[in-house]
Amino acid sequence: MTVPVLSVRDLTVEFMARRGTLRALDAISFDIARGEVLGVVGESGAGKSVTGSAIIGLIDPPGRIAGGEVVLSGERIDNLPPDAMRKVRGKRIGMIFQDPLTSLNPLYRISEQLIETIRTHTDLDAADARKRAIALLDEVGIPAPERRIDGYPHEFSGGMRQRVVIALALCAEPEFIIADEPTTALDVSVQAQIIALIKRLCQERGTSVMLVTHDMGVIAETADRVAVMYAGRIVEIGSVRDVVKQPLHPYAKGLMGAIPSLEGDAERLVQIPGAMPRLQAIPPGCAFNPRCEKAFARCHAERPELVQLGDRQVACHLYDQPQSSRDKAGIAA
Amino acid sequence: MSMIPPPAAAPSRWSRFRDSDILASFLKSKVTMVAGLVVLLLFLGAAFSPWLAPTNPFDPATVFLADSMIPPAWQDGGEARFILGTDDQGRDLYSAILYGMRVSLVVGGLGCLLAASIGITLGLLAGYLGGRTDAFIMRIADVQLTFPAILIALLIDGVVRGVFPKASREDTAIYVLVISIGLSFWVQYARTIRGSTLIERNKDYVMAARLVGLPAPLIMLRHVLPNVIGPVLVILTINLALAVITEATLSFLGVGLPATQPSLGTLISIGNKYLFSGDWWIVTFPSVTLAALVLAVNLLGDWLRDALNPRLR
Amino acid sequence: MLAFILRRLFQSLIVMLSVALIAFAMFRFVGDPVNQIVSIDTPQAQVAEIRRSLGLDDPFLVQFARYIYNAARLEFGVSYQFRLPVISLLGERAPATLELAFCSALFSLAVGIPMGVYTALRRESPLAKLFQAISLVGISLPTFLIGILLIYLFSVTLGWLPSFGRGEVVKIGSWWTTGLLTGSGLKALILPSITLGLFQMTLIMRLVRAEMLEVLRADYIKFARARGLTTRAIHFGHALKNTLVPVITIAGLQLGSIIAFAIITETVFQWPGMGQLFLRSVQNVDIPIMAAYLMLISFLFVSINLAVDLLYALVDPRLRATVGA
Amino acid sequence: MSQGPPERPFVQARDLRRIFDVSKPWLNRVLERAPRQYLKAVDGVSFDIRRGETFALVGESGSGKSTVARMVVGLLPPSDGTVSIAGISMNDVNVAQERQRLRRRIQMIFQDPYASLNPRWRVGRIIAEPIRAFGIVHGEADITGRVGELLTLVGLHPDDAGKFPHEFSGGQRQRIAIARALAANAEFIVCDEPTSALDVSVQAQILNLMRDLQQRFGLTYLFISHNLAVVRHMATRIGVMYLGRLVEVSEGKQLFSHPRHPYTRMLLDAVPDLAMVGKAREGVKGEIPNPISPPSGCTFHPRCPLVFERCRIESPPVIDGVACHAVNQGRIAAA
Amino acid sequence: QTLRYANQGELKSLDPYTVNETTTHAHLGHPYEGLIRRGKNLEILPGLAEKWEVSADGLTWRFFLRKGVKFHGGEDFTADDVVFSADRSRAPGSNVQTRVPTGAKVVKIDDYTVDFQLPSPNPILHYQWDTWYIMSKKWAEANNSTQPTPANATTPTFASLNANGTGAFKVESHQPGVKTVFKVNENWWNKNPEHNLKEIIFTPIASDATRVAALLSGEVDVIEPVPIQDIQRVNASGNAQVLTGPELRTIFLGMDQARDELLESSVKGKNPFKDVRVRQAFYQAIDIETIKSRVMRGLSTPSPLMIAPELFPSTGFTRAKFDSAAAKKLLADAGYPDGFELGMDCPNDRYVNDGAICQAVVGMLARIGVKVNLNAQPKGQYFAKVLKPGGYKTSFYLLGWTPGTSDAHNVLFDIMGCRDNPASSRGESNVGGYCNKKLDALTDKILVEVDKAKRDAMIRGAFQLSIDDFAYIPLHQQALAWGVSKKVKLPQRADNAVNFQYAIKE
Ligand SMILES: Nc1ncnc2c1ncn2[C@@H]1O[C@H](COP(=O)(O)OP(=O)(O)OP(=O)(O)O)[C@@H](O)[C@H]1O
Ligand SMILES: Nc1ncnc2c1ncn2[C@@H]1O[C@H](COP(=O)(O)OP(=O)(O)OP(=O)(O)O)[C@@H](O)[C@H]1O
Ligand SMILES: [Mg+2]
Ligand SMILES: [Mg+2]
Ligand code: NI
Repeated sequence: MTVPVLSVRDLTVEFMARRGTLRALDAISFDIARGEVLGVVGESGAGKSVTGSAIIGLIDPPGRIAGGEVVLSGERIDNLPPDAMRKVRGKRIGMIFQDPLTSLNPLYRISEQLIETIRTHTDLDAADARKRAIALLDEVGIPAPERRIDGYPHEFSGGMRQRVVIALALCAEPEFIIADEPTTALDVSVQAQIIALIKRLCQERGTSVMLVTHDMGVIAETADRVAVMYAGRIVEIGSVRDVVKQPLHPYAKGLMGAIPSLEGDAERLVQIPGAMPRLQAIPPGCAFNPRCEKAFARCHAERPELVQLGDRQVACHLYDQPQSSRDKAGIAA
Repeated sequence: MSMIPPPAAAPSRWSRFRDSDILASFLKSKVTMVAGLVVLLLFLGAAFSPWLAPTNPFDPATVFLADSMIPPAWQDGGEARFILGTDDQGRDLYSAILYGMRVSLVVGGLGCLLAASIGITLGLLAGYLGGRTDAFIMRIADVQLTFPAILIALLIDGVVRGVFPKASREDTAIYVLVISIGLSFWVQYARTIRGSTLIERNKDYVMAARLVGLPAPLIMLRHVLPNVIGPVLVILTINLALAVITEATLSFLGVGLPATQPSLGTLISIGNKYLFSGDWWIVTFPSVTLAALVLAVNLLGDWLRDALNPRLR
Repeated sequence: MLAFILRRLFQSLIVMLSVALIAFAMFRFVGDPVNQIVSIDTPQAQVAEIRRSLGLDDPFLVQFARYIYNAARLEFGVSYQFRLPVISLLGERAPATLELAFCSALFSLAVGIPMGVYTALRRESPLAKLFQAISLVGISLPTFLIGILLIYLFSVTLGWLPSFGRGEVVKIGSWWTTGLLTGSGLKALILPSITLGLFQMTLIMRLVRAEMLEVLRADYIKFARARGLTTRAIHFGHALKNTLVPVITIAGLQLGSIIAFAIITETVFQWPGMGQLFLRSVQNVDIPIMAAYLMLISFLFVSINLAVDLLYALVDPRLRATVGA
Repeated sequence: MSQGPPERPFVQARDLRRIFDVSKPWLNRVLERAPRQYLKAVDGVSFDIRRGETFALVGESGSGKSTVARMVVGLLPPSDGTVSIAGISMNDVNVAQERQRLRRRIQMIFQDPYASLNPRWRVGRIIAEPIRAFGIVHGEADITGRVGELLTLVGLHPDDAGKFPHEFSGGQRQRIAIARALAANAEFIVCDEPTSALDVSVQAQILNLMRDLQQRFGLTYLFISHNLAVVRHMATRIGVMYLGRLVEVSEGKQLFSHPRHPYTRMLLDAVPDLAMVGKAREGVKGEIPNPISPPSGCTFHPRCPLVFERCRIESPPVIDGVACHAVNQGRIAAA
Repeated sequence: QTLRYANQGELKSLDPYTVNETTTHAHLGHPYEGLIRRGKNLEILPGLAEKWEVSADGLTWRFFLRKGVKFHGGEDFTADDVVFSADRSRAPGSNVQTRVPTGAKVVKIDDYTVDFQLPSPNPILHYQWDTWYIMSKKWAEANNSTQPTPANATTPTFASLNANGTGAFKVESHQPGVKTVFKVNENWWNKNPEHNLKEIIFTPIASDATRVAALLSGEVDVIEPVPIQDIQRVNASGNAQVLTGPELRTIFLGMDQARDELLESSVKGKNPFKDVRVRQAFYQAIDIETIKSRVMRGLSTPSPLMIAPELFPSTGFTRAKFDSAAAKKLLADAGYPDGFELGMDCPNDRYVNDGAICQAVVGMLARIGVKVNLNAQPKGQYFAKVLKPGGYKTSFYLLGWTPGTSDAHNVLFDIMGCRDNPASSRGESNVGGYCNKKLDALTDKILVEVDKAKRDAMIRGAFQLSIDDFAYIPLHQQALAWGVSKKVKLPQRADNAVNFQYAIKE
């Protein structure tokens, strides 16, 4: 077993709210191997973005990492001093946000933003950095990069901008990229291009990616493994094929069934009743229990831990054998 | 079908307010609470000045010139009757401050209200109707901006006297000030309202209202207005402070309120004359009151702005 | 760009015409100028004659048309009280006002922006809170009182700075006089500039703070941090520049009001500027000066506005497309 | 033409056009000798919707779907062409009275459930607004009763009428919007991307609800989405829009099994699908062109793999539900 | 020595005939001179005329001019200049037209003798000539300034920006309203000047506090006026002191006795001021001593007459006693037991503490039941409202008057004369419209009476008439207050003309 590029252990993030603290992430653990794409899905507010921000160390007050650790290629990074963490950001972990329009500073040329980033992380001089920037733009598929590089963000279309954002994330050739809904703001046709681009880059560079999205289709097509989040917890994590085709966790099942597909002829979509609880009001036991058809007494009382089931892990009392699984829980595949 | 949520009694207004973030953020900030207290005290003082003040400084029959320039009670020559001393006409300064604050607040308040109503109306029209109406109203705003409050007051004051030569200063001064403040402050409201209206009018709930066939004025009034009024509150508080100061400045220029019914500003500009002569109390006490008022109102405005801004919560 | 400027110029012209019309309409009511020309014992026949010769008996529109016609030729008439051409009176005093406005704008920007940035970046620090408290003093006391207090402290008590006037002035070119080149001129500028700029400083500080806080929350700042840029680069490269864009507009508009507010400061410090002249003209019903002053103010205002818009476009590339091209 | 039903279609759009004037100001045009510029947001769109069916419009962003929707409900006057609903023209002045009555039968559900409910109004008042405006029910008690009924209908509780929109989740808000549409006794509901702001699980709830209601009340939907999977799930018939034109109209499932227009094919290709796990697909070329200066001829020609000379010159007519020279000439197999 | 001087008012024009105003005249007294001068105590002294004779019939005045006097520009001063100045001062646009009577002929006898031939005798012909400044004919002609700048001119005449007199100081530079610098005239005919100055720098400082601050900080040597409340402070400062003295201006209250119904009053259908008891009640309601001690800080001289004692002795006249009770009774007798309400107009930037005086009056009248609505306003608006061009639109007002001629006739004619003859200028400044034909008849006799004793008796009679009528309520003569640095010695003149011809600076 090689060292995973990223290893997250019991990561807990809390927000200080007026009435007590909100636990946005509740002891989540997962690993990402080199060159692997981990898809993260889940309802809005499940904690997908917070996970990304916590890994890269950008949780702003009133939030804080309340526990657990983040290990990048064997080095623990969640407790680094701010300046050391800054050097990790961008250089070793790249980040792509959802909205390409607002991610770029409208007042600076593309070239300025690229060169600035490159020079922050490398020793290149201005001219070399510019060459590098042009090469990067070329790599992400911007036609005629020498000409376009001095444009301003507003002169680019949405798809182009997202490519620039990706180029910016790639500047220092990070080993790990967090892509937080990189295609949600884009049109279907452009979305496909961006997904293809991310995939290609991973393959060519061996970069690992954490891909956060709502779109199961994107996950299915891009990811190697997928984690399903619910109310700040990971409820199921496993290979895409398994989780998408045969989800185990009732929530994952519901989620997969709720997606209308281009095939099949379901009259009605599978529907999970109710809505995700607010973080202030997560019920005891399994967070999903109020919406779960299969819920039984234990679900209301005891919180299920992730248990290994073959290739995957599920956090559901339906699947854990109380006596033997505890010790196994949390061991990565 | 999906779950039917359990019946919940609609929370009362008060309990909703109690649970709201606004109250919480108010209670969290000590400064804001102190400011709130100061504002409350000053407002109460102004509102109940006839009961709180030992004398009525606006009634010339009760003001004795012989009592003029008496220093505060604790100083040599001070008299217990006049805690904070008297001014050049023999008015009890403490009473004069209470009454003056009332005048200042009325002028500032009415002026701001006038400004807000003009601004809101024009801003809504400009933002909602757009096109030529918008361009026209915004040009008026430009013209308006070239006349700062002071110039407007000087001019309006002159005009009022020209048009109503019979009217005495006491009758007209308040209107002159209110109109001047109203006319010079409305642009800010109009611009703010217009900005938010431009955003709001394209929102789907306005579309939905149009779909129901509501006429434009009703949509503006019922749908758009409540949603754009928020920032106005903030401007209103800050402008109130500004208006009180403007009134003081105009008194200094001689077009403020009549000296027989001094506002805080008039008191300051009277006291200003006696600054060098050692009669410090005439200028000091009204100034401190004014500064406290303005400061506290501003702090409240700041807080309100932060509290109403969801992004800052 | 040209079209934009032309259009703005045209609008400016309309604005100025309206200002002229409003001002002119109001002047009819501010008092009888002839009273100020004659002395208390001038025979009434002569008064009537003066009134007629000034064209004050003509219908309103005739007077207005005549005024605009003359104004277009830069003829603003002769001051009733000084019997001098208004243009030369204002011209003589314009440098004083403009220098004062410039210095106080400089003061308010130079102090207001750093203070705003500081209070935004170190929101919780005691110094930031102190700055905020101090700055509020600037708006809680009327300007004239602040002026007098400064005079009392720095001129009368300490004797460091002059209490009135412009000090020594040097002539540059044919009409511009400057106090910036002499020691006494610079000293004389300090108190009035602070008095006049205090209010704007507060405003700018608070504006910068609010705007900066807003910008610091923007996605591109978060993205910049995620790229590992230094705090310095983020705060002063990205955040500050984006903050200053809206600040420009407000600051520009404020410059206009600085000039208008100079009326009080000039009165307190006997600054030989246009504001003081205007105030005296109002007292003396010197209509030609009042009218010309208002026109000048509106001219300055619209030019500042235009300049601000152009500057805005220069700073914000998104607007270049709409403004320029 | 596709074989219409014998009775008259419920909604008939004929040759709808909407042109926006996006010219620069007059002075700029004079100085720069630039001509006026027009954006043809919708350029000659015709379709029929039968009573009780769901007609879907798909297409990329900016293709003119919302503009069509707004013209159909009368929020935006068409530059040209006509819409008639239940035989009453939406733009003929002579039938203004009837149109006013028609109004209540047409309602709209918007994309963003956060923006489509007035945040300052209580839910009860929001739902009651059309009831009051159209005078459907009179008397406060009756109105309250009706609002409660509607809330129950969409799966909420009558007590929710006393709350404000922000107290609801996105899915619940969309239900409220649906309740409002039903409050007017609407028969025809235009849904402009009603679920694109929602999570898949919530989307499923809403889509199911919409279907249920359609079956119960015989509603007719004009359903707009750019999510092909959703459209497939909902639609009886589907129109594909590209740059303001309807390039293909087809019966629901048929579009997916036998897409004909190259653009439709491209769109279908681009959709990542659950079933596609691990499969690599051919990339899609290009982005949608600037609608102000659309390409000549067939507007799709710069991105079309089957482009030939004629496409660059001639705009293809809609023949048998498809507007494509290649299809018409049989160069690709029609379904 | 350089003397720096700050005044509340500004030097508006250097043309001595365009502005008729104390401050301007005082300043122009440095570069310009008249045929006569007034000394430190306002006594008439020879100026550019060494002596003068009046013919027996009083119709011809012969002035013998000083020889060897040169203008600053080098021109010789001759009779031509006097004739020219007489014409120019009576030309349209001049504001000093009354200096030389319209009907008078000015005849040059020889280069140094000029005759003034009058249509009627005028014993006080030369009283105002200290401010009728003589200009150079040659200079005016050379510079196209033979006429004063008319109000409607589009360009100023040379003379309004430049001065060419014969006086002790030359104008070095002049920025209207900003700063004027005078340099000593080395070629002055008076070889023994009483001053030791080389230069006078004049700046107007309108703001009271700033002006005092400038004196206290030593930035200026002389200021005028010192606000009376600051006098103590200045005297205590150690480096300056305040010269105080009575001024010639009389401050008084006037009542509208002309209209049949007051413009601004609760009394409708009649004019309470037509009743002498009401006027007397107002008079007696006013506690002049408290005004003196509190408002004027002791710096005023309560006056029984409408003229300053320096101009006409007030011996034998006393003010009606302050007596609220009596006043109230008088009001009741007149039919106003509960008083009434009326408007009062008052300037607030013209006289010393004018606003405060009016407020005090309001308070005092309130105590006899009269509710006064005070309308205190800047002088521009005030004069526009209450004077003739404004239609005397006032019911009750405060005004100050200095007879321009320094003679009682002016008071009797201008502010006490009947306004009933529109053709005559009599009573033009009689805002209240008080009218007593007997007084008018006396006034006319006073004008032509040359015998001083007889004339004085007639004046006394006339004043007594007005006092009996309670025509006006004279208040006081306000005090002059000049702030003078300890380094400067300066005599104070009662006409408030600050002239540095007698100033010595260490
Ligand atoms: N600054 C904050 N203050 C308080 N709570 C926060 C803050 N940021 C996030 N949260 C809470 O953390 C939870 C997780 O948020 P997160 O943004 O990770 O959700 P997400 O899964 O990314 O949702 P989406 O799909 O909408 O992006 C949410 O319930 C949110 O309310
Ligand atoms: N009021 C308007 N003024 C100018 N152009 C407009 C206006 N409304 C729409 N457009 C333009 O018309 C075209 C079609 O817009 P429309 O909103 O109908 O597209 P859409 O298919 O609904 O896109 P989306 O999927 O993004 O909602 C776009 O290019 C748009 O920019
Ligand atoms: Mg997220
Ligand atoms: Mg749309
Ligand atoms: Ni057909």
